[in-house]
Amino acid sequence: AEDKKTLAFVVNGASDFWKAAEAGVKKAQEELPNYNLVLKYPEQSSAAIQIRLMDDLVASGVAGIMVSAVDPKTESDALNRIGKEVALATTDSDAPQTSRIAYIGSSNTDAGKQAGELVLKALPEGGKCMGFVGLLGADNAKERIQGVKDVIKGSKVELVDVRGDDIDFTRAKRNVEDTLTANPDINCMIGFYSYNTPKIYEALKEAGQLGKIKVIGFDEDPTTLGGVREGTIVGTVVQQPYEWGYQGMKYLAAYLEGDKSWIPENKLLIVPTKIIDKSNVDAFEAELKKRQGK
Amino acid sequence: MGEPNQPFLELNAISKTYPGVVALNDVSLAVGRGEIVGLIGENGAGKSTLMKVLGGVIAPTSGTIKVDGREHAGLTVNDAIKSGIAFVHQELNLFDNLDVAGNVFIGREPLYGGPLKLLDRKKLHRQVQPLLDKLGVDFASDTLVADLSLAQRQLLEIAKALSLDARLVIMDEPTSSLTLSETERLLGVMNDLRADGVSIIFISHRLNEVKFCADRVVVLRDGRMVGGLDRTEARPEAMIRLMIGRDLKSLYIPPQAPPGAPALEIMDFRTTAFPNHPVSLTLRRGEILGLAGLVGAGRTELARAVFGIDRRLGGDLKIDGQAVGIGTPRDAIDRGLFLVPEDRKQSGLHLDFSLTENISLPDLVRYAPGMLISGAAEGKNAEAQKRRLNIKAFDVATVAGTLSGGNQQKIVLAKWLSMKPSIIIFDEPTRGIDVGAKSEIYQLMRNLADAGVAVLMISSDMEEVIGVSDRMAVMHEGAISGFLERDRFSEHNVLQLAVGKRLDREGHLN
Amino acid sequence: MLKKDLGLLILILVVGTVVALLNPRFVSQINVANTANLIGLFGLFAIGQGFVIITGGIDLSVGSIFALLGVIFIDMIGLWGVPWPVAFLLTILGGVMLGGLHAFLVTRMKMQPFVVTLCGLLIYRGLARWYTGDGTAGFEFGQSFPALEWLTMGRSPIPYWLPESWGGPGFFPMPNSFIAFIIVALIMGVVLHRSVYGRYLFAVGKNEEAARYSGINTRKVIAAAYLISGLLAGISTVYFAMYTRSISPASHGNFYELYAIAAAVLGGCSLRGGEGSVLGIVLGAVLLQVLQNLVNLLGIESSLNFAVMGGVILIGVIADQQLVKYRTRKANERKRALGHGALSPVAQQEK
Amino acid sequence: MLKKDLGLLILILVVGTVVALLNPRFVSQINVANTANLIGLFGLFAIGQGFVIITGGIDLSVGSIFALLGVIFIDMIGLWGVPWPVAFLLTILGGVMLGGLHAFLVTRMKMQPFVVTLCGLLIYRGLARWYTGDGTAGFEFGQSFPALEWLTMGRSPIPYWLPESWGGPGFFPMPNSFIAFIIVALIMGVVLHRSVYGRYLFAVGKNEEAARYSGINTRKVIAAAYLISGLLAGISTVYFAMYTRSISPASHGNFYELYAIAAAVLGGCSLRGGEGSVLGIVLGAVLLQVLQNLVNLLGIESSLNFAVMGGVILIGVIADQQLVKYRTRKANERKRALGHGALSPVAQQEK
Ligand SMILES: Nc1ncnc2c1ncn2[C@@H]1O[C@H](COP(=O)(O)OP(=O)(O)OP(=O)(O)O)[C@@H](O)[C@H]1O
Ligand SMILES: Nc1ncnc2c1ncn2[C@@H]1O[C@H](COP(=O)(O)OP(=O)(O)OP(=O)(O)O)[C@@H](O)[C@H]1O
Ligand SMILES: [Mg+2]
Ligand SMILES: [Mg+2]
Repeated sequence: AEDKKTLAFVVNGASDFWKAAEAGVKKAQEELPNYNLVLKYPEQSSAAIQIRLMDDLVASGVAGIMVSAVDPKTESDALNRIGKEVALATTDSDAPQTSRIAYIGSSNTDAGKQAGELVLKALPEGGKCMGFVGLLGADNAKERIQGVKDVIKGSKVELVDVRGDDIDFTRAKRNVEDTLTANPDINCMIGFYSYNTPKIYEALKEAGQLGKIKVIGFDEDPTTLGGVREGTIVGTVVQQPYEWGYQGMKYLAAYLEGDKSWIPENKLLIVPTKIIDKSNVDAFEAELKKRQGK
Repeated sequence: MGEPNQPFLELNAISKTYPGVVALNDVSLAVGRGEIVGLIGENGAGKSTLMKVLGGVIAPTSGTIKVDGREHAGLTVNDAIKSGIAFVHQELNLFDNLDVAGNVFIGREPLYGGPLKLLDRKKLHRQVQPLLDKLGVDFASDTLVADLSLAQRQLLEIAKALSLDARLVIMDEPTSSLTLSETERLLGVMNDLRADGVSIIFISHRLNEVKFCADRVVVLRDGRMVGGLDRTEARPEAMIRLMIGRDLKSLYIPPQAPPGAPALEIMDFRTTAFPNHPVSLTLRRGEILGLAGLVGAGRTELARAVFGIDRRLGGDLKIDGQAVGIGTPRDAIDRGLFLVPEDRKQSGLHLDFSLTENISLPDLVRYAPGMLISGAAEGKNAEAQKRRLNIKAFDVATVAGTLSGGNQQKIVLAKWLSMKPSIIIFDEPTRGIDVGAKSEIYQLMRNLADAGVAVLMISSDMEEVIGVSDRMAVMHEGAISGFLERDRFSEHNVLQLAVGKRLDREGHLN
Repeated sequence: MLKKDLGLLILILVVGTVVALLNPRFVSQINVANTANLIGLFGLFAIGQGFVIITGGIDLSVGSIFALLGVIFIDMIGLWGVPWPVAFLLTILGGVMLGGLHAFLVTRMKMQPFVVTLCGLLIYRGLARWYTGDGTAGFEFGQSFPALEWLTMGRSPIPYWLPESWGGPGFFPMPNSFIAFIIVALIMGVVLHRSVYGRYLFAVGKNEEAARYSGINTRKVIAAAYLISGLLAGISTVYFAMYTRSISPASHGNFYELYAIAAAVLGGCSLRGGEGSVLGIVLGAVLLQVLQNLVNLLGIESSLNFAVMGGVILIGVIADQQLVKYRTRKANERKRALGHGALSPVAQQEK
Repeated sequence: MLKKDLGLLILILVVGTVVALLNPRFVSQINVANTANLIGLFGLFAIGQGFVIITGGIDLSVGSIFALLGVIFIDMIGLWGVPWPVAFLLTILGGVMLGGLHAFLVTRMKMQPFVVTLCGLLIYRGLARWYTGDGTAGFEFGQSFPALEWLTMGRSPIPYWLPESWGGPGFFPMPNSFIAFIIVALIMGVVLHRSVYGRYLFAVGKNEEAARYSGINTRKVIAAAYLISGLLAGISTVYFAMYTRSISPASHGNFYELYAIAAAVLGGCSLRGGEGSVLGIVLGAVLLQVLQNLVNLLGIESSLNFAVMGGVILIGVIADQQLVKYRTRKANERKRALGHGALSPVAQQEK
C-alpha cells in the first residue's frame, strides 16, 4: 500500500458545495484501488494559502492534483510551477494560461446564461433584478454575472446592481433586507453563490414577499431546492461537482497511466450545468441524496 | 560660565497656576555654589511644583529662571540636564525592564560606532560601579530593577542623579523610603558634593535630616515663600512654626491605659522572601507596637502575608486568642484586621476614583442594600470622614490623584476608619507626609489604640518609631532580632538590633 | 461618562439625518425595524466584550464561539431533536463554560487575555470546521420552530402615537432581538453602574493591586467578566444561528469580535481598562449598524462597506476627543472663575 | 530574555523532530526551502509588529496595507511600466507614509493604537477593493521581471557539507526572501538590542513618563517604531505581491496581522510593552510556519489547521510560563543559599 500513488482534489475553500465533489471522489476511489484519493481544503479562501497547500502536497509526494483555484490569475505562476512537478488539472474555475493538462468543470458563463434564461422566462413583462454574491471580484462571480447580462441584454429586464457580502451570511441576509427597503421596485432577485439564494428566501419569507418577487438561484442548497419545489423559487442552475470529482480523478489516473486521449483539443472538458425547476426538482434531489449516501 | 560669586541658580518671581489652583505664587529663590538649601513645607505647598519648573518638566506661568548666569525662557528637560541640573523625582521614575546601569545612564548612554549609536555596555557598567560604591548599595550594576525593593529603587534614583556630574542636584524627598543608615550615607555623599562645589536643594519632611545637612532652610506655604532660616536657626520647632504657623505637641502621646489582652498573635510566620526565618510576634489591644529595621528587613513582606496578600509558607495566626486562617485580604478585613500599605499610589488608592469611591471600596456592601450602591449613603460617610480627618479637597467627588501626598494618605486611612478596625497595621504611615499631617496621624493612631484597637506600625523613620511606639520590635533579614520596651528606646539600640545584634536576657545588647 | 455618550449620540444623529435626507427610506418603519434587529444581534455580545475590556482584557474569540456553538445548536435542534429550550440553555451553558475556561487561563494561569482568546479564536473555529467536515450546518427545508423563531426573529407590535399629519398612531413591529438586547442592556447597565460588582469591575480594571488591598477578590471579579461575556456570546449564538438559519463554520462570525471591540471602544471603553459605560456600548453598536445600513441604502459599492465604517469611526473618535478637550477647557475656565479646584487634565495627557 | 527564546527553540525542535519522524519529507530540501520562503515572507513584517508592540502599541493594519500597496505596486510595474526599482521604492515609501500617519495619530492626536490601526485595517482594504473595483490586480500572462523575481522569489545556492552516508555535500537552494529576512532581522536585532534607539524603545514601552523625564523624546521613539513597521510592511508588500503575482484585495493579507502578533507574542513580546527580542520574533515566525506546514504534511484535516496552530501556541505559552516559574524558583533557592535577596516574583504575579 506504501507505493500507492496519491491524487489530491484541492478545493477553493470550505463549503457544502464540495461535499458532492467529495462523493464523486469517493466513487472514483472505489474504482481506482491502486490510488489513494484525497480531498483537501485550504484553511482560508486565500490564494497564498492554497498555493502553500499545493506546495506542501507536492513536497509530500502526490502524483496528481486537481484544483479549484481560489484566484486563477493570482496562482497561474504557482500552477505552472506545480504543473511541472505533478499532473495538474483545474476545475471549477480555469487557469487557461498555465501548464495544466485540462479543465474539467462547468462553464460559469454558460451557467450564468442559463440563469438569464430563467429570468427572462419568469419576467416576460420585464422587470428589475438585484443580484447577490459573496465575492464580487471572484472570477466565477464575474462570469456568472456576465452570463446573465449577456442574455438579458436587449430585453426589458434590467440587472440593477449586485451586492457583495464577503461570504458573511449575516451580511448576505441583511443585503436582501436592505434591498427590499432601498429598491421597492425590484421584482427579481438572483443569488449567485450557493448560500445567497437561501438567504434571499429567508429574508423574503420574513418580509412576507415570498412569491411576489421572482427568485433565481445557483447551486443546490436544500432551501433552494425546497423553494423550487414549493414554487417560490423559479429555478436554480446547478453544476455537477460530483462529476468533476468522479471524472476528474478517473481522468487524472488515466493520464498518469499514459492515456491522453480524453483531452479535447481546447483542453476544456465542460461538464454541463443543468436548470432545475419545478418539473425536475424531485428527481434531482433523489439523485443527490443517493450520491451523498443519505 | 557665570561669575563664581554669583549664585548658581536664581528663580525670579515664579508663578504656576493650574486651572483653578495657584500652586506657586511669586516665588523667588537663589542657590549659591556649594550650598545645600533645605526646602520644606506642608503637603501641597508647592515644593515639587517648584522643582519641576526648575527641572524643565513643567513650564511656569510666569517668572524667570537664571542658571549659571544664563536666563532661560522656556526651560526643557534637556536644557536643565545640559545646564547641570540633576533631579531625584519624588515619584520614582525607573524602568523595570532595564538593569541598574541602564537606568542610571538612561538618555546618556556611552556610545560607539559613530552614527550607528551603539551602546557601549562595558563602559556603561564601568561608569556605574563607583557611584554604587559611593552610596554603598547592596545590589550589582546588572540587577534588573524589577528585582529591587522600594528603598533600593530610591537609592538607584539618587545614583542616577549623582551620575550626571551635576552642578545642582534637586532631591525631592529622596529619603522617604530610607532607613537611618542609608540616610546617613546619603548625607555623607551630600557633604562630599558640597565640598566639590555642587549645590543641592534638599526637600524632606524629616526635619532632623534637614537640620543636619542644610546650610539654609527656606519654607513654602500655600505656594508662597514664607521665610528662610540659616543654619543656626534651623531647629525643628522653628521650621514647624514657619511651615504650619503654630507649634506642635511632642511626638509621643502616652496611652490612657495599659495594654490589654493579646489581639494578634503571629506564630512562626514564614514569608517567601525569607522562608527560613520564622517570625513570632504578639500585639496587644491598646498598644502601638513599632516595627523597625533596615531596608529590606522583611517588614513589608510580613505585613503582606499577615493581611493575606501573599501566601505564607508556614505559621499560624491568632486573633483574640482564636486561631484564624487568613488566605485573602477579604478574610483579614472581615476580621477587622486592616493594612495601610506602604506604596500609596500603587496599592493604597485608586488615583482615578473620587474620594467617595475610594473610601467606600473595602466596605462597599454596607452602602449597597439590596446589591445596589446607594450613592447618598457612601457620599455621607465620605463627607464625615473628610471632616473628621480634615482632608483638604474641594468636595468628596474630587479625584484622589489630584490631591497632595498627605491628603492622599488620609484617604487611605479614611477607607479603614469608616469601618470598625480591631487590628490595624500601618506600613510607613507617614511616608512623604508633612509634619502637621504627621502629628494628626499620630494622634489618630493613639486614639485608635485608646479605643482598644491594636496598632502595628512599620516605620523606617527612626524619629517616628522611637517617638510614637509604646513598644518596639526590630527585624533583621526576615527575623526579629529583639524587642525593646519604651525605657530602652534609643537610636543606638535600634540600630544594633537592626544590623542583627541580639539582646541578652536582661535586655542589654551584647 | 455621560459627556462621551452624548458625543456619540450626536454623531449618530448627524449621520442618521444626512442619510435620511439622501434616502428617506432610511427612516421607514421596515428599515428601522431591520436595523434594530441587527443592532440587537450585534449589541448583545458587544456588552460582554465591554465588560471584559473594562477589566483591561479583550475577548477575540467571540466570532469563533458563534461558529462552534452555532453548529452544535443547529444540529441539536435540527438533527438530534433536542427540544429547543434545552438546546438554548445548553448553548448558553457552553458559552459560560468557554468564558470560564478563558477566565481560568487569565486569572489562574496568569496568561495574557489577548493570547488566551487569540488561541480560542483559532481553536474553536478549527473545531467547528472539523465537526462539520468543513460543510454547512443548517436545517432541512421547511423545518420550523415557531416559538424559537418568534423569540429570536419575531416582532412585537409596540404602539406609538404620532400626529395625524405624520401618519397617525400605529404599531411599530419591534424585533424581539432588539427587545432582548434592551433588556440585557438595562440589566447590565444596572450591574455595571449601580451594583457592587460593577464598582469592583472598575476598581480592578483601574488598579488591580489597590483593589486587592481593599479586599476585593480580583480574580473572581475578572473571571465574572469573562463568564458574562461567555454567557452573552452563548445567547448571541442562538440569535445569529436563527438569523442565518445555516452556518458555514469557516466564515460564520468571522471578524465579529472586531465589531464588538469597535462598538465598545467607540462607546468609551478604554483598552487600558477601567473605563466604559453600557449606554456607550449600546450607542456604539447602533452606530456600527447604521453605518452598514447606509452603505446599502445609499447604494455605495459593497467593497467600500468597511472603508466607510473605518472612516466614520476614525472621524468620530477624533471629533469626540476634540470635544472632550474643549469641554474640559471650558469647565476649567468656569471653575476657575468660581475659584474652585480644577478638573484633572490627566485623562487627556494619557497616551 | 535568552531563556524565553530558548524555550521557544526547544518547542520548535520538538515539534520538528516529531513531524520529521512521522513524515521524513518534512526535512527534504524542497520542503525546507518552501518553508524558509514563507518564514521569510511572514517574518519580515512580524519584526515591525514586534517593535510596535514593544512601545505598548499594536498594528492591526498590516494585512490591509499589503492589499492596498500591493495592488498599486502591481499596477505600477505591470500596467504603467514604472521601472521596478522605482516601484519598489515607492511602495516602501508608501508603507513608511502609512506608518507615519499612524504615528501622527498615536503620538500627536493621542489616539489609542488599537483604534487607529483598526480603522486602518478597515479603510485601506476598502480603498484597495474600491481601486480595483473588487477585481484582481495581476500581471498579464508572460509578463516577467527577471531581476525582481530573482530578488523576491529566487533561490541562492548555499553550499553545505554532510557526511557521504547522509548524501554528501551539496548546495541548498536558499530562498532569497529568507536571506532578506535574516539580513533585516540582524539589522533590527542590532538596532533593538545594541543601539541606543532600542534602549529608548524599551524604556518608553515600560514607562513613558519616566522616559520623558529622562530627556528622551518619547514621541519620536514611538513614531520611529510605527515608521519601521510601515517600512517593513512596505517591503513585505512587494514580497507577497511577487509570491502571489496577483492580488485580490478582498482577501489578500486577511488576518496576516494576527500571524505577526502571534509571532511577536510567542517570541516574548508583551502587549503591555517594554518586552521582546528580535530572536524571539524570528523563532515565533518559524514556529507558526512549521505548524502550518505540518498540518499539510501529516495529512491532518485542513479544517483543523487553525485549531492545531491555536493549540500549539497555547501549550507553548503555558509550558514557557511554567518553565520561567520553575527557573525563578530555582534561582531564588540558589540565591538564598548564598544569602542574597530573592528575585522578584512580581513578573509571574502580573496578570
Ligand atoms: N497636574 C496638576 N494639576 C492640578 N493641580 C496640581 C497638579 N500638580 C500639582 N497640583 C497642585 O499643586 C499644588 C502643589 O503641589 P506639589 O506637588 O508641588 O506639593 P508638594 O509641596 O510637593 O507636596 P508634597 O509634600 O505632598 O509632595 C497642590 O495643591 C496640588 O494639588
Ligand atoms: N517589589 C519587590 N521586588 C523584589 N523584591 C522585593 C520587593 N519588595 C521587597 N523585596 C525584597 O523582599 C525582602 C523584604 O523586603 P520588605 O519590603 O519586606 O522589607 P522592609 O523591611 O519592609 O523594607 P522596605 O520596605 O524599607 O524596603 C527584601 O529582600 C527585598 O529585597
Ligand atoms: Mg512633592
Ligand atoms: Mg517596607
